[in-house]
This record gives sequence, structure tokens and C-alpha cells, in this order.
Amino acid sequence: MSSAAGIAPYSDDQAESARMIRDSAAGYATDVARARALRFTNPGFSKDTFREMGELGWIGLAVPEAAGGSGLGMVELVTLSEELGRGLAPEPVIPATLSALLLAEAGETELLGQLLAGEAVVLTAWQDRAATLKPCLDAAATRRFIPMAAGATHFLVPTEAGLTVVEAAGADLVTEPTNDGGNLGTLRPKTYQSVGQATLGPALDKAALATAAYLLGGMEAAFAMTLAYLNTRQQFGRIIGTFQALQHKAVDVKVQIALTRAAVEQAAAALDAGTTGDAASALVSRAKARASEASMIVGQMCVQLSGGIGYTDDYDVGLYLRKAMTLAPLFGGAALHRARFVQLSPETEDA
Amino acid sequence: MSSAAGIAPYSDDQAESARMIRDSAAGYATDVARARALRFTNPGFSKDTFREMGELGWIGLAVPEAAGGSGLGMVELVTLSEELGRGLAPEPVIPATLSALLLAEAGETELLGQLLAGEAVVLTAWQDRAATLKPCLDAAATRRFIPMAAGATHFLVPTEAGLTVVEAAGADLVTEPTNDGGNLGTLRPKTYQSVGQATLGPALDKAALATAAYLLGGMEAAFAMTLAYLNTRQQFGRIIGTFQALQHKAVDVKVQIALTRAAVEQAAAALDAGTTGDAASALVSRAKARASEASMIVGQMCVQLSGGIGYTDDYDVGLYLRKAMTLAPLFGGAALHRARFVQLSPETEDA
Amino acid sequence: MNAIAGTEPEDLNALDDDSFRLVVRRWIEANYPPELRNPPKRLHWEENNPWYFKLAEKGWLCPGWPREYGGLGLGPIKQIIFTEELERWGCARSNDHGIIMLGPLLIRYGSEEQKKYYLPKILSGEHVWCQGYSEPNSGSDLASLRTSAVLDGDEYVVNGQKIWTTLASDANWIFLLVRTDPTAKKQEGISFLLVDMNTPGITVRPIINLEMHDEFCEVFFDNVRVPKANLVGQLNKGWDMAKALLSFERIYLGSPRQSAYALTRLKQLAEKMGVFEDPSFATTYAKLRTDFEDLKALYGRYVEVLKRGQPLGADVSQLKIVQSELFQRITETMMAIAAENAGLMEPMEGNRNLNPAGLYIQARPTTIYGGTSEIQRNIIAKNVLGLPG
Amino acid sequence: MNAIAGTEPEDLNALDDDSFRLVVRRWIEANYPPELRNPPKRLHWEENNPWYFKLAEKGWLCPGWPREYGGLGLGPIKQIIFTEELERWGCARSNDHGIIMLGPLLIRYGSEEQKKYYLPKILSGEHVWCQGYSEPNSGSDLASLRTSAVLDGDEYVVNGQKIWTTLASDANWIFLLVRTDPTAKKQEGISFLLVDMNTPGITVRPIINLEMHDEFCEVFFDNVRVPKANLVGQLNKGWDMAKALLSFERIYLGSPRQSAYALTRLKQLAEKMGVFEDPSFATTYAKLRTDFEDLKALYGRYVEVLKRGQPLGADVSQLKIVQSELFQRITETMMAIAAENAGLMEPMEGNRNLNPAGLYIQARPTTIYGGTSEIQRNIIAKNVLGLPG
Repeated sequence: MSSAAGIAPYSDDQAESARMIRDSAAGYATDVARARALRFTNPGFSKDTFREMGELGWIGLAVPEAAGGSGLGMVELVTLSEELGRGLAPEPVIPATLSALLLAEAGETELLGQLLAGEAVVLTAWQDRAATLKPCLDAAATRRFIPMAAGATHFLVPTEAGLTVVEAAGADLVTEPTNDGGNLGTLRPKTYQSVGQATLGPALDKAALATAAYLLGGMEAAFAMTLAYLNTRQQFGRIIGTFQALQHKAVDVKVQIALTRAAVEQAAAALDAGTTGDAASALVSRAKARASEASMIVGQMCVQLSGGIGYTDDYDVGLYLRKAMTLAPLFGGAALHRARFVQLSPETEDA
Repeated sequence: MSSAAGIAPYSDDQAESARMIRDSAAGYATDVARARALRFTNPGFSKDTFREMGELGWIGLAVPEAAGGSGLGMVELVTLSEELGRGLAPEPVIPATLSALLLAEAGETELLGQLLAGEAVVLTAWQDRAATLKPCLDAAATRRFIPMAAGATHFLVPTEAGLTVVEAAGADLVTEPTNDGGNLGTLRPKTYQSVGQATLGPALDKAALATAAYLLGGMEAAFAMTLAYLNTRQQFGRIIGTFQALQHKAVDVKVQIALTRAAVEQAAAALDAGTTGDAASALVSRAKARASEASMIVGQMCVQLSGGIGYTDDYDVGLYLRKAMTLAPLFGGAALHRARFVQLSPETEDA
Repeated sequence: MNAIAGTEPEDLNALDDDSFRLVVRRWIEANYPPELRNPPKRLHWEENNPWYFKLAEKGWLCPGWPREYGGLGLGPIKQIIFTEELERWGCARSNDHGIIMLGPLLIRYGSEEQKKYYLPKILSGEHVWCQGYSEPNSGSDLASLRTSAVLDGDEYVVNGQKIWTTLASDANWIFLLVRTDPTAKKQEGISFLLVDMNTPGITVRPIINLEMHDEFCEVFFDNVRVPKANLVGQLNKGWDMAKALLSFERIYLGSPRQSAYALTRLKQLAEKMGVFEDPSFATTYAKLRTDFEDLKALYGRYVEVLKRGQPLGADVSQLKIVQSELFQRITETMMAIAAENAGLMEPMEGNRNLNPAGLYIQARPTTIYGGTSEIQRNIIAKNVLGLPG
Repeated sequence: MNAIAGTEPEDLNALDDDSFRLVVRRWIEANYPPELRNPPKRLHWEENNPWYFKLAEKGWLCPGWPREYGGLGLGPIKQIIFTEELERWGCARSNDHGIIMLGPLLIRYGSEEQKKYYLPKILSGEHVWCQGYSEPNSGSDLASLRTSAVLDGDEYVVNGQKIWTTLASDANWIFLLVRTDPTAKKQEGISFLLVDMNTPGITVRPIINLEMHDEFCEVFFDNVRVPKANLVGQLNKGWDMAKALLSFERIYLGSPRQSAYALTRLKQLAEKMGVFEDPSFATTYAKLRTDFEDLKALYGRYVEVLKRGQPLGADVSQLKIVQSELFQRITETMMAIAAENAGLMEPMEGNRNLNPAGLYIQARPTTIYGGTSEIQRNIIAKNVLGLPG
């Protein structure tokens, strides 16, 4: 569709690897009906599908081979997440990836094995309040906003003493429904033993970047639907896609998507090329800030461009907006990540 | 042109009074060529015209009759200012009005008489720095941003001790050219005797509101030119005003102008109806915030809608943008006035 | 005469505006069911009818109707005050299509028989009306409607489909725009028909919208037979009648009430989230508040036009643009400061007024319904600015 | 061979990109006249020619031209690095229409005679060229041009008017698009002609723009006689040749350099005004900085396309939209924080880099020239999104 769309800052090997991921995820990327059917169920996703995804190696995609993962990079995780976002797959692959990275670093093997196989659903309960990027390490603090918590078998609770594991059965957990048909959990603490040490920052960054990619995939799918609508719907005796005002709005959507892709793929490539520390976090922050903001803009513009039909729950475009409403703030929203970017990133050179 | 355009929150008497003002200012309101010719001259305006405006009673329009003024209200001052803005009249009628109000309150009659007659050009040097609404009363402080200072005969310098008068001849004054072809002065202090006491707040509010109205008149004139251009210019074999994207931009300009008029006239009517104190200041702040912001938006949109020709100095639309660039921040820009509005205005009732 | 309660209502027009406001306010506060204040969604008939009947009993159901037809005969300003007071107290909007749309239309265009038959039944709540204008393929282009009514003996036979019919599942009557002359140009050949929803051949299917609410419906007509007497006004002149009623809609849709409600919620949310100390939020909030006050000032000018008994021009469309876009911006700000809470379906921690996502979603269609923002801009460009077609 | 200096230039293509960058950087820093860094306005020939001749002498005037024609024969990435280094040091843009536009066109479409005659004179600075494309009634609709060239014996007789001719008053030659077949459809019947500005019948009138600068000119042609040999390429095929050169312009106009420059100025201004402590400004600044970095990332993707030797598609238009609108937003923010200083014509307190109004005005035409933002959006809607005409 456009000359630069296919030119990521990826090597030929990375591009080939990404293509293979895309192919393997094609089934989920197109099955929005599956995602629709799972909305507002308990736990809001399919445990069978989660297990299949484990079998496909997706939960351990970015986990080192030594720890039982596939040892692939962020390019692959980002590509997978994008495809999952296209199909609105509700399975908590990204939160599970975060947990897998932490368990691998902590050297815990048993639960990690179950998680990578998709048999255990291990979610990390890292935040104690809204609008923060700082993991809470206070063992006594209530943990909030745990995505898809209703389906968890275990929670990872990072504490000063190390990473602790909480079994979901018997945990003091409350879940609230979210607009995408899933749920967010609040977990009141109990005391557990540490299973090892793990640094949260880099793993949270990877989850944030993957979430940005998920939102990117969703934006593209919603926009494709919207373009198709603009190309068929008639009003006042004309295809509405001929109206210049709507054309220009569509272009603005396209630009937001292009900027998101540029930021997401730049960050993925840089992380895989060995960028770490503040420089890596700054790139991730830019990608997540853009994706969080763009997904809301794109979602609401696609609803607007779809007119009345866009406001019905039957029409899939709305599902993408509801997903953006839920995911845009997770792992940090636009304002938070922009502030972090400025803090972490050196100024541009004086001109 | 529109049903609500003619319906100000004015009484019939006020509307009639405003109409008379409009008629008497018609010559200046349409003579943009006069304003163009005076740009970048010294002092940037015509002293003869200033005297004529004094003879027409404009400098003392809102000054009490007892002090030698016309004793009219803000409705009239706002109407006059709007017409002056339409014609981009560079004469410092609004700054002179501010000075006249202060001299009248202080009980100074001689200089006031000369000012009202347009023989003296008395400008108030009230601010010591950029981006403030708070008058500086430190007698030793340098005063800045005095509009059209190059043409002043006297400066009023408010101090803790009272209002002091500085003759321009021999004053330590530096002027810098402004984008509208006028100038801003910086005055270093000398010690003078007070001529009496005056409260700056209400007078500054009136100057701010009048400036908002001046900007409003300018916006309407620039927009009228732009509409005429859209209705005649052809590209791609069509009148460009038929392009929906340009039509919608034009509507956005129209909306900004409508909101400015609503805010300005509401404030003028309220002040004349006896609103004082914080409530009055809040209304003025809203009007000036809107006018400052809208004048920039409207100015730049009109340049954009006029295409290449809009970027030439020969074309009058650019003059309105340059005027907005200069006047929008004077007596407080949008951000400053919005912050003051929130501070002064009670919250809307809970719904 | 008051057609329902049988008692003469007080002459509220004799009161000055401030006294009138107080009378209305006191009565609302004393009589409105407290559990229904600020409902997060449009209420259904069964939830709302206690209040509906209370208004009817008081004789205040149709404040805008002339007194001879059972209304209060209020002037435009008192009507606006009346509405403001309802909104101030967070009263639910009632099933008001009979009251707001059909009543005034019948009073103006209906036959004496129609007035005598239908108006009392609206006032009593016996007839609950819905409005059948939009169709799947018309949308903002109302004049392209295709639902047909063909005369067969003494009855019209109606076939077609309406959509976005607000609360059709609660209504027992529907007023329809139907095409009665298929050969005429778009706006011509359209007639106005009153249809009993219990007539065989009518199917109502609720549409779940983005609020997960069934406020709107599709209504299907399959050989529905409607007595000829149910035609209002002249045959093929329905478009003009419906259009005459729309100018009211345009100022109604430009009322600042939605933005006022949202701004209050934003303030409460900001307090809860503790963001008022953040000067960055303070700047955003200041902008929204001044934008709101400017909208109110602009709205006030149109009210003034009504007050002076003058017609509203096409420029009233700008009110709807400003109000709907402001309402949306306020709710977008709510979503931003709500952070992770923005994802929640239900109100935050039991305060049903704090539902950022709900309000955000509610704000979405305001730039679509009643003519999209694009349509409004087209109208202003052509009819107000005089730009070429 | 180096056509001018007579010495073989080093083979800069043999260097790796980083070394190349350093070589270029060192030479620029050592040779660029310091008083010309970051000029607030486009320089005239008499101001800029010392630097022009210094580049020519070094053999670096035309880095993109093949070596056989006196260029450096740099690949696209090295060309971009070269430009980046010039921009980094704040080097003035030279009178470059001969270098950037005409040279490549002659190399591709010119006759051997034309190449031999004109190219060396560009490299030597003897011919300073300007570009005569736009006309008063064409603007963004270039194909509607009307300046005519009619063959009379061995000469074309040119009549008409060009406008927005950058630095025409500095040029001694102009390349023109002229209509040679008045009966053909718009894009057809246009030819490409080289004209000596000293030919009788040419009048140049500078246009003062909003920057109060005479960068642009009108050029009038009154029976100007041009030798037939000055036609480049085929008769009536000028449009295609000119268009082939425009894809370069599209990525050039999308380069982040203007935004980069403005962002640095914004930072300096914010420090001077003491607004960095204001979190409200910090939020605005963070948004502009991330927008800028995202633009750079997007730009980098198109550079990558060039690097791989692939053609740029129509979607490159989005770069220009993003860059020009960001540049404008940055300067609007400058105006807001400059407060009363925003009115000043001259730079603030002697620092010529801090001229908010100047930069704000400079940013205005970026959404107009090179195809307005509206035109760019039309192109993307039709050619990239596939929306109907």
C-alpha cells in the first residue's frame, strides 16, 4: 500500500522472522468473532487458546532459550503482539510474557515451565496505584489493575525481599469488568516466600512496547474496516469516501498509524541491537506514548467516520475503540511515558 | 449574515449607541491603506489622526463626564475598538483610554484635558516584565512593553506613592519595532512626584477588554477578505471555495469569531450593568483569553486559506496576522487570562 | 383547561423569570425520585414512568404546548428555564417524542380530529411515541428515505425499515416519514404518518450501542396497514412539516447541558485522582472551563433571538458543533486523567457519577446524530458563509 | 574528473558512513564563514557567494551529481549525511536551483551539447539559476500554467508571468515550464526551456513576503526571444521531466531539519523566559519533543527506502504534512511563551537566534508551498488509501 510501509528498520533476517510470526498468527489475527464471543465471559479469554499459544511458543517468545523460551527478540514479540491486536485476542500473552521474563531472571523453573506451556496463567501484580511506572515493592500493599486477573492461576508479586508467588486459588482478589470485555484485578497481599530476584524495569518496558504493538495492530484493522466502509457507503447520492472532509480525516488516521509504526519498530530494532538502560526506556516510552494516544484518536475517528453504524455494538470498529480505552493506560499512558521520555532522553543537539 | 450576529446582549439604547459609534468610525474602519502607510514610520501612527480622534471624543469615550469625558460605557468602547481593529488603526486609543481613566480617578485635570483633546499622547507604563497582569508599583523598576511609546508625550508611571507623570522629552526610553509596524517602549525610571492616587485593576481590565474587541474587529475584516478570495480564486478548474476541506476550515474560523463576539459583548454588557470586582475581571479575562487565542488562529488560518498570496506583504490579510501577533499578548495573553478566570470565577454549580 | 388533572394550572407565565425558576426548582426537588438523579443511561419507560405521570398530574408534562391543548403555554425563555431546572437537578429525560416532536407538529398541522384524539393521550401517558425518520441507507441524508406507503383502499400499506429509533421498544405509537410518491424528487413525495405499534407486520429489534445500552432500535414494516386518516397534513408534504420542527432540535442539540454535566464530573474525577495540584491539568481545565463559558454565552445569544420572537438562522448549527466537540474534549480529558480506571465498565468505587469510560462513550455520537459535524459545517459554509456549492 | 578545480577529489564514497560524516563535518567547521551561521532569512547571492565558491573549489558544490559531470557521485545516504552536516552547522542554503533541480534534469534529459555547455557553468558559479514553474493563476495546480512559447523561425517567443520565483533577482538564468501547445490537455503541451535572464523583455519584480524579505519574485516575459536550442528534451514533454524531479522535493520538504531548528530555539526561549519550571509547559514541550522524534523515525524509514534503491511512493507526502504542521506548532508554542516579546520584529536582546515572531512567520508557508497540506492530503487519500475521486 505504501513504499515505506514494508521497510521497517529491520534486517533481512528480522524481516523474515517477523513474516513467519505473522503467518503463524494469521488465524487469530483475523478471527475477531472469536474475540467478540469471549467478551464479558469469565475469565474473559479462552484458557484452551492460551494453552495453544503456549504450545506455539508465544508466551516464551522473548524468553532466553536457556530458560526454556524461544530466545527470539523484540522484533518478533512486537510482530506477534501486533497480530494479536489485529484480531483483538483477549488472552493475556503480554502480561504472561512479563511474568515469564521475571521468572526466568529469578531462576524459577517449575512455574515458568507451566507458564510457557500455557498451562499456568501467571500474571504480575506490580502496581499499587493508577498512573505509575514505578513497581511497588511494599509486600503489604494492595496491587491493582492486574489485566485479565479473573483467569490467573498465579500472581507474581515483586517485593523488597524478591519475587513472590501467590496462588490465585484462595487469594483475596476482586475483579472488575473492563470495556473490552475483560477485567482488571485488585489483589490484597498475603505473605509469601521469595522465589528469587528479578529486575522489573526492562521486563516492564518490553510489556509496554508489546502493548504498543498490540494497539498498532488494532488501529490498522479498525482503519482497514473504516476505509472499506468509506468506499462503499453512499449518502447524498455519492460514495462517502469522495467527500474531501472525510478523506482528510482518513489521512490523519493514516498518519497516526504511520508514526506509531515508526516509533514501535524503531524501539524494537534498537532493543534487539543491544540498546539498554535509559536509551532503551526512552525509545519504549516514545512508542507507548504514541500508541496510547494514537489508538484513542484512531479509534474515535474510525467510529466517527463510520457514522451511526459505528456506534452500534454489533459493528467491530467499536471493539477496537473499547480495546484502546482499556489498553492505552496499561503499562503507562501517553502523558506518563512522554514525561519519562523527556527525563531519560538527552536533548537534541543544538542547531 | 446570521441571525444571532445582530443580537448582542445589549439593550435597544445600547445597540443604538453602538450603531452611532460604528457610523462615526466607518472612515477609519475601512481605510487599511492608511494603516499600511503608517507602518514602520516614526512614531508608527499619525499624531494628527490621534488629535482628530480626541476631537471625536474617542479618547474620553468611557471617561466620566465630570472629568471631561463622554461618560459612555464599555459597550461603546468595545464597539469603537472593534471598528478601529477592522481598519487596523495604529493610534494608541486604547492605551490612551487607560491613561485617561487613571488621570480622571487621580483627579489630575490639566494633562487629562490635553489627552482627551488628543494633544498629549499619555501612555501608562505599568508592567516591569513579560507575562504579567500585576502592575509594578516599584518606582525604581524599569517599565517595559509600552505600546506605541515612540509617539508618547508623557508616561504615567504608577508607584507605591501614587501615579507619577514622566515627560517623554528627556526620558530614558528605548523603543523596539513590532510586527504590526508599531513599537514597544522600555522606560528606565526617574523620580517624579505623584499627581494622585488611582487603582489600576479596573482600568487595566477595560483596556484588556477593548483590546479583545480590537482583535475581534480585525478577525472579521480578515475573514471577510478570505471569504471573498475563496469565492473568486480558481484552481483545478474550480472556485476553491467549493472544496469541502477549505469550507470546513472557513467554518472553524467563523466559530472562533462567533465565540469571541459572544464573550466580548457579554463582558461589555455586564460591566455596563454594574458588574464589578472579581466577577467583572473574570468576564474580561474570558473575553481577552478568547480574543488573544482566536486572533492568532484566525490570522494564520486566513493566511493559509489565501495560499501563496496570503504570504505576501502586499496582501492585507497578513497585516491582520501581524497585528494579532503584537496585540494578542498585550494586557495579558490567553494563558494568563485563563488562569485568572479560573482563580476568580466560582465553579459551575454541580449537576 | 388542563386536559388531564382537570384543575386549572397556576398561570406560571405571570411570574417573573426568577420567581418562576424558584417555583419550578422547589417542585422538582420535592417530587423527583432521588434514585433517578443523573442516570448514567437513558431510562426505559418502566423506570421513568412514575416521574412522567407525576409531571402529567401536575400539568407540567408539556410546558411548551399552548394552554388550550393542555400545556403551560410558556414563552421560550420560561421553557428554557424549565429545562435548565430539570437538568440542574439531574432529572432523567422522559420518553418525550410525543411531547417535544409530535405534539407541536399536530398542533400546527393536524386536523381538529387528530388533535382531539392524540393530544390528550400524550398528556395522559396512554400513548408513548417514538420517531421513525432515519433509515439504514439515509442517515444524515434524510431526504433519501425509502420506506414506502402505498394507498390500498382506505389504508396505506407500509413497507420498509427505520433505524436509530430511540426507545422504540418502549413506545406504542410511532410517527413516520414515508415515501408516498416514488417518482418525485428526493424531498418531495414524502408524507407524515401515525402508526399504532401494535399493528400486525411491525417488528422492533433493539440495537445494542457502544454504551451496551438498547436505547436505539430498528423497526421493520412488512405490509403494515395504516388507516388513511392517520396521515397528518397534506399528502407528499411531510418533509416540510418535519423540517419545520428541526430548528428546535438544532438549538436543543447545542444546549450546553451535556458539557456542563461532563465538566462537573471532570472536576470530581480530578479531585479524586488528585490532579488539581498538577499545573498541567490546571491549564487544560482552565481551557475547558473558559470554552464552556464561551459556549454558554453563544447559546445565550440564540436564546435571546427566541426571546425576541425571531426565527433561528442556519448559523445555529455552529452551536451544535461547539457543544458536541467540547463535550467530547471534556470526556477525553477525563479518560486521560482516569489512567487505568479509564478501562473500567462500571463507575469508580461505587460513585455512579464517576464513570469516565461511560461518559466518554456517550459523547461519541454527539458529532454524528442530528446531522454529523461534517453536515453542520456544510450547512454553515453554504447557507451562512455563502461559499459556492 | 573535477570539472572546476582540476584536481581529482578524494573518493568519499569509499569511506564508511561515519568516517564520511566526520570528514565533512571537519571541513565545514573549518571553512564555513562563522558570521553566516543560522541566518534568520534566506541569503542573497552577494551574501552567500563566498561560501558557494568555497564549495565549488573543494569540488563539493554538487555532491549528488555523478563524478563524470563534476559531482561527488555520492549515494543517497551519503547525500543525506552531507545535508545533515550542513544543517547541523547552520549553513545557509545556497542558490541551489542549478545544483539540485536543473543539473540532475540536464544530466538525465539534456543533449550532450547542453550538458557540456551548462553543467560546468553551474559548477563554476558563472550561471546562477532560478526556477520558473508557478504562475499567478496556477499555484498548486501547476499543470494549468499559461506562459506561452511560440516558435518563430529559430526562436521561441515567450510571453507570460511566473511568480514565487525564489531569488530570481540573484539569478542570471531561469529554467521555465512553458506552454508550447495551447490546444493540448493540461499536462500535455508543456515544454522545458532555458532562458538567459539578460534577454530583452524580462522584468523581475521582488515580492516582499510576510518575513519582510524579498526572497520571492515575479518574473514577467514580454516577447522574450529564446533560441530553439534552449529547449530541453522533447517538445511538449516538459511536464514529465519536471515531475520526475519532484519526488526528491517531497522527501526534502519532509526533512525534520526545520522542526529540529525550531525545537532548539524553543528550548532556548523557554530557558530565557524561565518557563521550564512550569509543568504545563513541560507537558507541551514533552509532546513536541516526542512528536519530533517520531517524525525523525518516520523520515528514517523513507531514507531507508532510498538506501535500498527503491522509489518513493505517494505516501512520502505524509512526511511533509507531519513536518510542516509540527514546525508550525513549535513556533506557535514559542509565540505563546514569548508573551509580549512575540510582538517584536527583531531578535530578543541581541540574540539573533531568539526571534519567535520571525520563526513563527517562516513556518506559515510550509503548509502552502510545495503543494498545500490540503493537496498532500488529497494525494494520500487517492493514491495511498485508494479512496474514490
